[in-house]
Amino acid sequence: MLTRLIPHPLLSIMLTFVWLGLVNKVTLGNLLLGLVLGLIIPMITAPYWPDRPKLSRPFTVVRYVLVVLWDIVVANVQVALMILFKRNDDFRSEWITVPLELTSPEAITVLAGTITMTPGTVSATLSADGHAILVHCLHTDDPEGDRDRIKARYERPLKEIFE
Amino acid sequence: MEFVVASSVGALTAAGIYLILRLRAFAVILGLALLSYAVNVFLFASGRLAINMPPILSPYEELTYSDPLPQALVLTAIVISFGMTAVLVMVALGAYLESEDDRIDLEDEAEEGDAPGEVSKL
Amino acid sequence: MPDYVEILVSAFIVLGGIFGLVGSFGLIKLRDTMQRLHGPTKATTLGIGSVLIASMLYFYLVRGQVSFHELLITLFLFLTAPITANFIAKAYITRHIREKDLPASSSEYGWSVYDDPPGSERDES
Amino acid sequence: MIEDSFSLIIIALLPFLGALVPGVMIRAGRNACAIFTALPTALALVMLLLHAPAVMSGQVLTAELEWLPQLGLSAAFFLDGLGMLFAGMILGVGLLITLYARFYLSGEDPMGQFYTYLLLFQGAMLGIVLSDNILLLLIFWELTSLSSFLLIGYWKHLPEGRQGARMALAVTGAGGLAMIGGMLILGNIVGSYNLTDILAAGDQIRAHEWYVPALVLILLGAFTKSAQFPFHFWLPHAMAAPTPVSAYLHSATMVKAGVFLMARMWPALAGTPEWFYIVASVGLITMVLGAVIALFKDDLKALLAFSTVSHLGLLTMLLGFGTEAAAIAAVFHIINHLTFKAALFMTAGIVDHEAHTRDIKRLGGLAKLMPITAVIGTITALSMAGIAPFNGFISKEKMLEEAVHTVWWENPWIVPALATLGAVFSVAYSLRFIFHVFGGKVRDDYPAKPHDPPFGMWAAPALLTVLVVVIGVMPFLAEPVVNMAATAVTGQETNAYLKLWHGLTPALYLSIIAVVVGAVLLLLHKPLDGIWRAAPRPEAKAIFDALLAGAARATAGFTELTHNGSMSRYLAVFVAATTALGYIAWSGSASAAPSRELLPIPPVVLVGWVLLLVATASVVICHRNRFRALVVIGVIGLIISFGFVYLSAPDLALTQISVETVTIMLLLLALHFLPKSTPMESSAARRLRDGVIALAAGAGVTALAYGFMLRDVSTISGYHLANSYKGGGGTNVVNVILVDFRGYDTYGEIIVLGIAGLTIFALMEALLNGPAANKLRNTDYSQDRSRDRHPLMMVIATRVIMPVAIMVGVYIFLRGHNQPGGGFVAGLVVSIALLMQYMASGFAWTQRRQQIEYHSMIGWGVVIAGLTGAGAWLGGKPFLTSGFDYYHFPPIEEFELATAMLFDLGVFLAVLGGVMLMLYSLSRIARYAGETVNVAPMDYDPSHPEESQATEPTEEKS
Amino acid sequence: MNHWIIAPVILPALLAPIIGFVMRHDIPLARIASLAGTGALLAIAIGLFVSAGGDPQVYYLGDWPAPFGIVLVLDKLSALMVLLTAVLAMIVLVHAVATGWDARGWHFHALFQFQLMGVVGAFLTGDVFNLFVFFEILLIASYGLMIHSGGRKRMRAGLQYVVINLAGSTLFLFALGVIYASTGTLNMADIAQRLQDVPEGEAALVRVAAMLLLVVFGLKAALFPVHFWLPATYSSAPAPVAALFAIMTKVGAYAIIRIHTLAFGPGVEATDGMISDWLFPAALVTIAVGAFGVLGARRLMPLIAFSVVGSMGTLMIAISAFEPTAMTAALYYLVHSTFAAAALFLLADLVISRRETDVLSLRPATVQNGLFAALFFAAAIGMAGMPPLSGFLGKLMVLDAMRAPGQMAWAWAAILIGSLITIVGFARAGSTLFWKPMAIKPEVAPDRDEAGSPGTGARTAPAGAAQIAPTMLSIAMLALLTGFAGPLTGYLSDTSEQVFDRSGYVSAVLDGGPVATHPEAKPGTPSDDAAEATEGSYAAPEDGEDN
Amino acid sequence: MITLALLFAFVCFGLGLLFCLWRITIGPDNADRILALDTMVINVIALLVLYGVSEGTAIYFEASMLVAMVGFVSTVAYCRFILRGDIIE
Ligand code: NA
Ligand code: NA
Repeated sequence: MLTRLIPHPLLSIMLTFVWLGLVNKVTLGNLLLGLVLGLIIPMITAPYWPDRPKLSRPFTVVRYVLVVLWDIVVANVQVALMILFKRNDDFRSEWITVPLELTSPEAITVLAGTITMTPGTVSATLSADGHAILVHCLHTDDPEGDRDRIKARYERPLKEIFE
Repeated sequence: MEFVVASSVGALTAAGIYLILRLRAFAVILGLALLSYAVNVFLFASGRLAINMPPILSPYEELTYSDPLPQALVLTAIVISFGMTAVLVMVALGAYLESEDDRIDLEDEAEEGDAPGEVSKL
Repeated sequence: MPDYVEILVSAFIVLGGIFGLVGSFGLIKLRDTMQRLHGPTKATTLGIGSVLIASMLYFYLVRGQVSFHELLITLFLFLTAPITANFIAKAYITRHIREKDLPASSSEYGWSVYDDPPGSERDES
Repeated sequence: MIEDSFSLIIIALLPFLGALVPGVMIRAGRNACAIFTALPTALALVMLLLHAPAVMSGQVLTAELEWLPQLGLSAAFFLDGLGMLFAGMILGVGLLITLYARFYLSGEDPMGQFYTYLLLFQGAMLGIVLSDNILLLLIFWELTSLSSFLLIGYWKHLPEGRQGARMALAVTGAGGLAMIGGMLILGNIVGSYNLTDILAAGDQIRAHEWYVPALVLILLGAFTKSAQFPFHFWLPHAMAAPTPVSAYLHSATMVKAGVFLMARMWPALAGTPEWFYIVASVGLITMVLGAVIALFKDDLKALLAFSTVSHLGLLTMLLGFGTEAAAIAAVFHIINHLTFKAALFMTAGIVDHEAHTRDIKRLGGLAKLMPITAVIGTITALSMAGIAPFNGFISKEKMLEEAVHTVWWENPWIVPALATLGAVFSVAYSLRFIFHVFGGKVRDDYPAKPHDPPFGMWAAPALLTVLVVVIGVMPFLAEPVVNMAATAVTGQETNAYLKLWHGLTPALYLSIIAVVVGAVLLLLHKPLDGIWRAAPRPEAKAIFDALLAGAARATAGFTELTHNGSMSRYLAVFVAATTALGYIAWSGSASAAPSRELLPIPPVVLVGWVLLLVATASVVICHRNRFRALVVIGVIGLIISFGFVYLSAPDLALTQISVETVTIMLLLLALHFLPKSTPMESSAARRLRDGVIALAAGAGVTALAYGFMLRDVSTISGYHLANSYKGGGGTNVVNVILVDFRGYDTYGEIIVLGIAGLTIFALMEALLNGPAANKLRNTDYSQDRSRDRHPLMMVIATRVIMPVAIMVGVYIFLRGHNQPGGGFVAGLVVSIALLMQYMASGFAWTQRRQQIEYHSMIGWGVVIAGLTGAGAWLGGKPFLTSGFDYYHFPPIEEFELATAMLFDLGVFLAVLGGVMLMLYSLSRIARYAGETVNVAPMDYDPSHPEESQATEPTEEKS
Repeated sequence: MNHWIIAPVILPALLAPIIGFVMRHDIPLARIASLAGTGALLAIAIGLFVSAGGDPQVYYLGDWPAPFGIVLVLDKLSALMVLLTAVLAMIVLVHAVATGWDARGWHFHALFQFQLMGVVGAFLTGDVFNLFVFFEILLIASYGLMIHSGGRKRMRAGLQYVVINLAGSTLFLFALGVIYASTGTLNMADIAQRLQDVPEGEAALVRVAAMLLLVVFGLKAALFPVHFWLPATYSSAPAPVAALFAIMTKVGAYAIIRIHTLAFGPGVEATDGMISDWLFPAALVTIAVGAFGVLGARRLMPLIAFSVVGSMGTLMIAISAFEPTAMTAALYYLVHSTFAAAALFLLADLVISRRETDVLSLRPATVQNGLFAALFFAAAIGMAGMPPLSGFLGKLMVLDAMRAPGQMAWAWAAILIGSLITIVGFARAGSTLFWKPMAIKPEVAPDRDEAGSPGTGARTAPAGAAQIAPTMLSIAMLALLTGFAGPLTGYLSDTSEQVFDRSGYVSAVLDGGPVATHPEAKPGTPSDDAAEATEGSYAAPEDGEDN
Repeated sequence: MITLALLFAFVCFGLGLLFCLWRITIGPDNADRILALDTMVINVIALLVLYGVSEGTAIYFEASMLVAMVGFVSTVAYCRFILRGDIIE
């Protein structure tokens, strides 16, 4: 019953914040309206999000987010420097395959996203059965190292969070 | 600034016209798209240009605002030309699917025996 | 307004400008498409990120109005950037890279670009 | 003196009313039909004759009905001597023809039609001779052309009938149109279209500078109608008509219309050298030419036809002389010609009817077989030859007498000589008619065994023959009638003095010469005939046909050349013309001095400018690669939106960017089925031409835009800014204008979207039920594609992004009244959100989870907007009058509700429904292209490996 | 304020969506609704026509004072046009239903109603931009009707129709931009008033606007050299739709009459004489093009289409004089040519559907050959301008009115010769269609009675009363126009008087209506300096509300 | 100082746009063009935000928000066209 009214609580909360962000002003009226919309809209879009991913370990989530943000900053600086000062011939771009233990689509997506946003890597595509990610490295000296780093630094916490 | 806008309108117009003079429907569609950009900016410019005075009345201070009327007109025009473009695209697609190419020209009438009346019936 | 505010805001603005420029520069400097894909998806993200931070700081510190809707744009870009990159990469792969030039997928199914998902009849088309 | 008599109108109307009779009566049998057809004619004749005494005593009866006073056109009729004469002839002969036709027409022929046409024609003729308003006269004039077209073409299965009818229509119709011009000029000169006024203003007309054009135009009408040279050629071909028609139209009435007109206009136009030289000369030529040709015609009707031409020429010539005596002679000969020629036509008809041939060469010796017919034919033919003691003789004497006294271009003998020549030949062909048809010994090779027809058939000609004799022997009996008419023609009292024996006048000598030489000619007919046949002569019909066919071919060529279906050319003409006209208008007057200081150009703007120009250029350059062009279009859209933001039009930016996205998606969807590239087809010269046109237009637009941006103008929008909040309850003036000040525009705008949705839907249905469906099925659209249709990542991202996007849409909608945004943008944003979902999880899967139906969504939108507007009526306010108010329930801060928002909701729904219906339609086409349908949201969900991800074949395809 | 003025727009606007979205699966219901709606429209139109006797009546939408809101103006001219539309619509609709055309594709009735809404709205509006909007409505509806029931040829012709009209709409917007840029207003009356004393400096812009608008409206009115689209379009459209389109060309003519008399009309020195100088020769050529097309046509539908072009030429000649008498003639001819074209297209539909082709070649006689021949004869007479039908009177009036020395000869020659060529063309077509066939089957050559014997190789069932009635009705309209030419012309000359009475129109629009609630901008008196105009004083609300 | 910084940033992103344009015109691959367009979108967003800062108004926020959304959708659409031909299947 409640799941039919509030199919995705997290989404509802997020939407409420989105609303506050949109009106860019926190008032009681806005909060209420945001909550109402935050409840109604997921109800309307529920058919398009049939199953309901469960998130656990909120602290892991926070840690993960912080890690990723930090990596993003670093990544940007590194890549920026590469772009500016590295001669094109010196780039050693590589394709690497990252086999996955994750099965939850949400988790896989987040991982792929993280990979794309972080150092010199872009997740190009998944395998047809979603058991591996094809990653392109802008410049790497040891592909295996990168693969292990990805699995260790990102996939493991995600596995904890989503499964 | 004025010249930038005017010349942009001119460029879009010229390009649009060149494209609608092509022989294929798709080029014509592109041309009409450019033309509608052009005319929208033209119509907008008829209210003269103003920087950072959007016609959103400010509760707090006395301001000068840009002319809102042409903006409203352009909005209407954009919407209408969107509907028109949609129909145009479908008609072009239909014409293509009913015949062998997407030429815009008609073949000679005289040869054609098929007359209104013997068309697909419901 | 106090200097540190000016400095702070200006710094973020300049930072954003630099990263944005670099990202776009990568677009013309780098040699092949996959490499170029790296520039925008990162540098620009940070570029826009710091611009948005600058904006928030500016409105709060200079204008004295709390403004956090810039966060929405950030959120939105972070959500979409990977998807965009992913699509562009696939668009490139399908047209220009043969399956054998890529590492194996290490599972029974090949990369989704070339291989049908499990369940669907494989000998389609 | 003038007297008002309403009965004229009845007389003029009777035939038209009568025209309804045959259609009804035909079912009551042929006799009944004939009788009841005769009735109105007879009635009209009686009513006419009742006026005879008054008219003879010099009265003029008039009757008038208002019709089109603004134009000076009224149903005005008047009856004077001339009108009396002709009306009498028309009705009298009409009666006889009705009788004659009853027996002439075969059982095969639709008699009802015939009589209807006949009466229509009769009415038209009667109208001509009774009209007192030249515009009215014109109407009847053209009506005679039309009704004769029907009568000549009566035997529709005969090609010569159709051609003859068309030729007659073309020639006489053309003359009629010329005459319209002439008559309008007359009316112009006199200041009235009333005939009486015009006839009274003769001097004024003749003195006027427009006299000659008017004269020529009117004479064109008369000559064509009366088959005067060089327009004589149509008459013989009109002989394809049934003989009663020939007898009626081509001897008694229609061909006389021209003569009548000349007589009618005599007081107004005659008496000038122009009149004399044109009319007399044409008449003379026609007379001779007709007579000569008549001699060599073997077809009885052809012979009579050319004789008619010749006699019409004679009449024309007489009227051309312009003297009173000539006028009298003309009037008298009109009567005589009517009597003998009508009788002769009927005779010819009888012969044809009995012997089943009209070919003189196959006839002869009929005198013994059909004595009555022979007598009639002989007497009337002698009269035609102008031999005493028959009426033709007297009028011909008068003609020759006038000819003798006529000097043509200081040359006293040419007119008499030619007139005599004409007389000679008319004697010859008349005698030929007598001897080669009735004379000689009986033959045994007639197509049918001839004998005299039933009384009903020879009664009419017999009656006319009696007249021929009586008038011949006792011409003075005709004097009153002749005077009556001649007075009307000349406009002053005439007294004709008609008698058989004038003593030994030059005319008599000429007559004798004519008879003798004529007889000789007949004896020499065989050799002459040989010469004639050998001699080359222009075949008028061939020339006319060639002309017409040529004209048709030429016009067809011209039309197909200029309207060859080349859109690009049409557009080139359109653009070029517009540019040129615009330039002309612009350069026609000075432009203003700048009154506005220009805005600066910061670097970013410069960049944007470069971007726009380059992008625009590259669209043109790479437009053949259609997809690439679309990408670049995206760039342009982006820049323009940015420009709108920069130039303080945030609402425009929002709309522009979202519309442009949806448009591009539409184009991509369509491009999937279209060729992916445009071939290079037009020549370099062609591209150069287009380039020049395009650049010219572009330059023009630039100049125009720059021109007005340099100046300020006081606009009405000050009011909108001032009243947007007070009166419209919104601070976003653009939005208030859209939903309030100019809500009516917006109402129309969403209706456009609604119609677009409908049209596209209807179009798609038509396509998928037509050949297009097969083409779709038989084309393979799946070449070297990526194998993942619904990638996991996209699906997951969408699950989060779409609700956010919808939230944004709601936000933009709610604040639209006060901040940038509004129903339209909101609608687009939400539809873009839905599109995201469609792209992620595919059409079928999404559609299946789609609760709302797009059709009704559009409907609701339009209806809600409409009803919101109509709601104002309840308050007695006009459509779309808005109301708004502010509400405050603590602790929630004050908020506003406005009817305009309800209206905006209508906009929102219409937009959403419209956009989605369009995409829905396009996607349905893909179903027909044989796309399979997915039953799962994503290609493969690793967390539910057991779920079958199989796709099923599309339902539509089966 | 007379709320009925907007009724003819709102009625179809509310009816169409219901038909299109609610009744779309139920043809009979849709038919009833559509017929009822059109009937109601006709009634309203008659009512408005009657009530339009006096000065122009103005409807201030949204209760905003002119020139700031949009106004509808009901004067004699607009009332006449609305009535004309309604009558034509009724005739065409009955035909479409009786012949089953409406069931050969989707949404016929909804589109039909929308089309009516667009046309009527265009006639009633007093605002140039709103005129554009309603042009678009009637156009996009006409796209749908044009390609109704699809088919290869129709689809391709439809594509051309859409493209050329999109180009036209773009030009319309350019023109409107120039108008706003030079006058700062959109209300027709206000434009007219402001143009009364155009500073010499702005004349150039004003002239350009006038000229561009002329081209725009000329495009709709099939005026040379922008007429090329018409023949293909009309001859490929479903015949009843082509019949309805008879009013579309008139929309263009109406717009020229309205705008170029009110705003750029006589007495405005900025555009003085310019329009006439270009309209007149264009009209002459248009007549020639039409006449040649008629004579050279190989198929029936193009023949009729070209005759329409020719008639527009005649109409435009009369308009180009821009003086009351000629305008009266023009209006009369406008009404006439609408019904003449309708009659021909409707008849063509009956004939073609039985001949199975409109190629003007020899075919066996169809059922009811005699009847069709008679109707064709009548309609052709009407269109070609032969007596006794109204076409002749119309042409006489036009000729009679064209008395300007420079123009008389040209106008008369063009109209008279054009008529001749047209007549000959129709005669050829008619005898090919209806007479020649009698030769093929001699045994049944003369049709004894109009009912047509089955021996004449009837392909399809004879047309029933309901199918023939509309054609006959349109011809009957011609007869009525002839018979009541006097009274009608009386009304029309009042109409053209009113058309040229600029001050009457202006004061009716600008002086009446709700009072402007704002002091510094009174209705009709534009704020005199730009700075003030683009500045709005504004009282701050208690609290800025964000949602 | 902020003004200077803004000017600098404007120039940077402006140049960025030009680089993108360059990439779009020369390609070589359509993927490059789409990438460039996407980058352009982001540059424009940055410019819009900076413009808002320089004018001290939040009124252009919706525009940048919408550009972000719409840019994403159209990029995906372009890519899907290359990948699958039919962008909605
Ligand atoms: Na990115
Ligand atoms: Na875009």
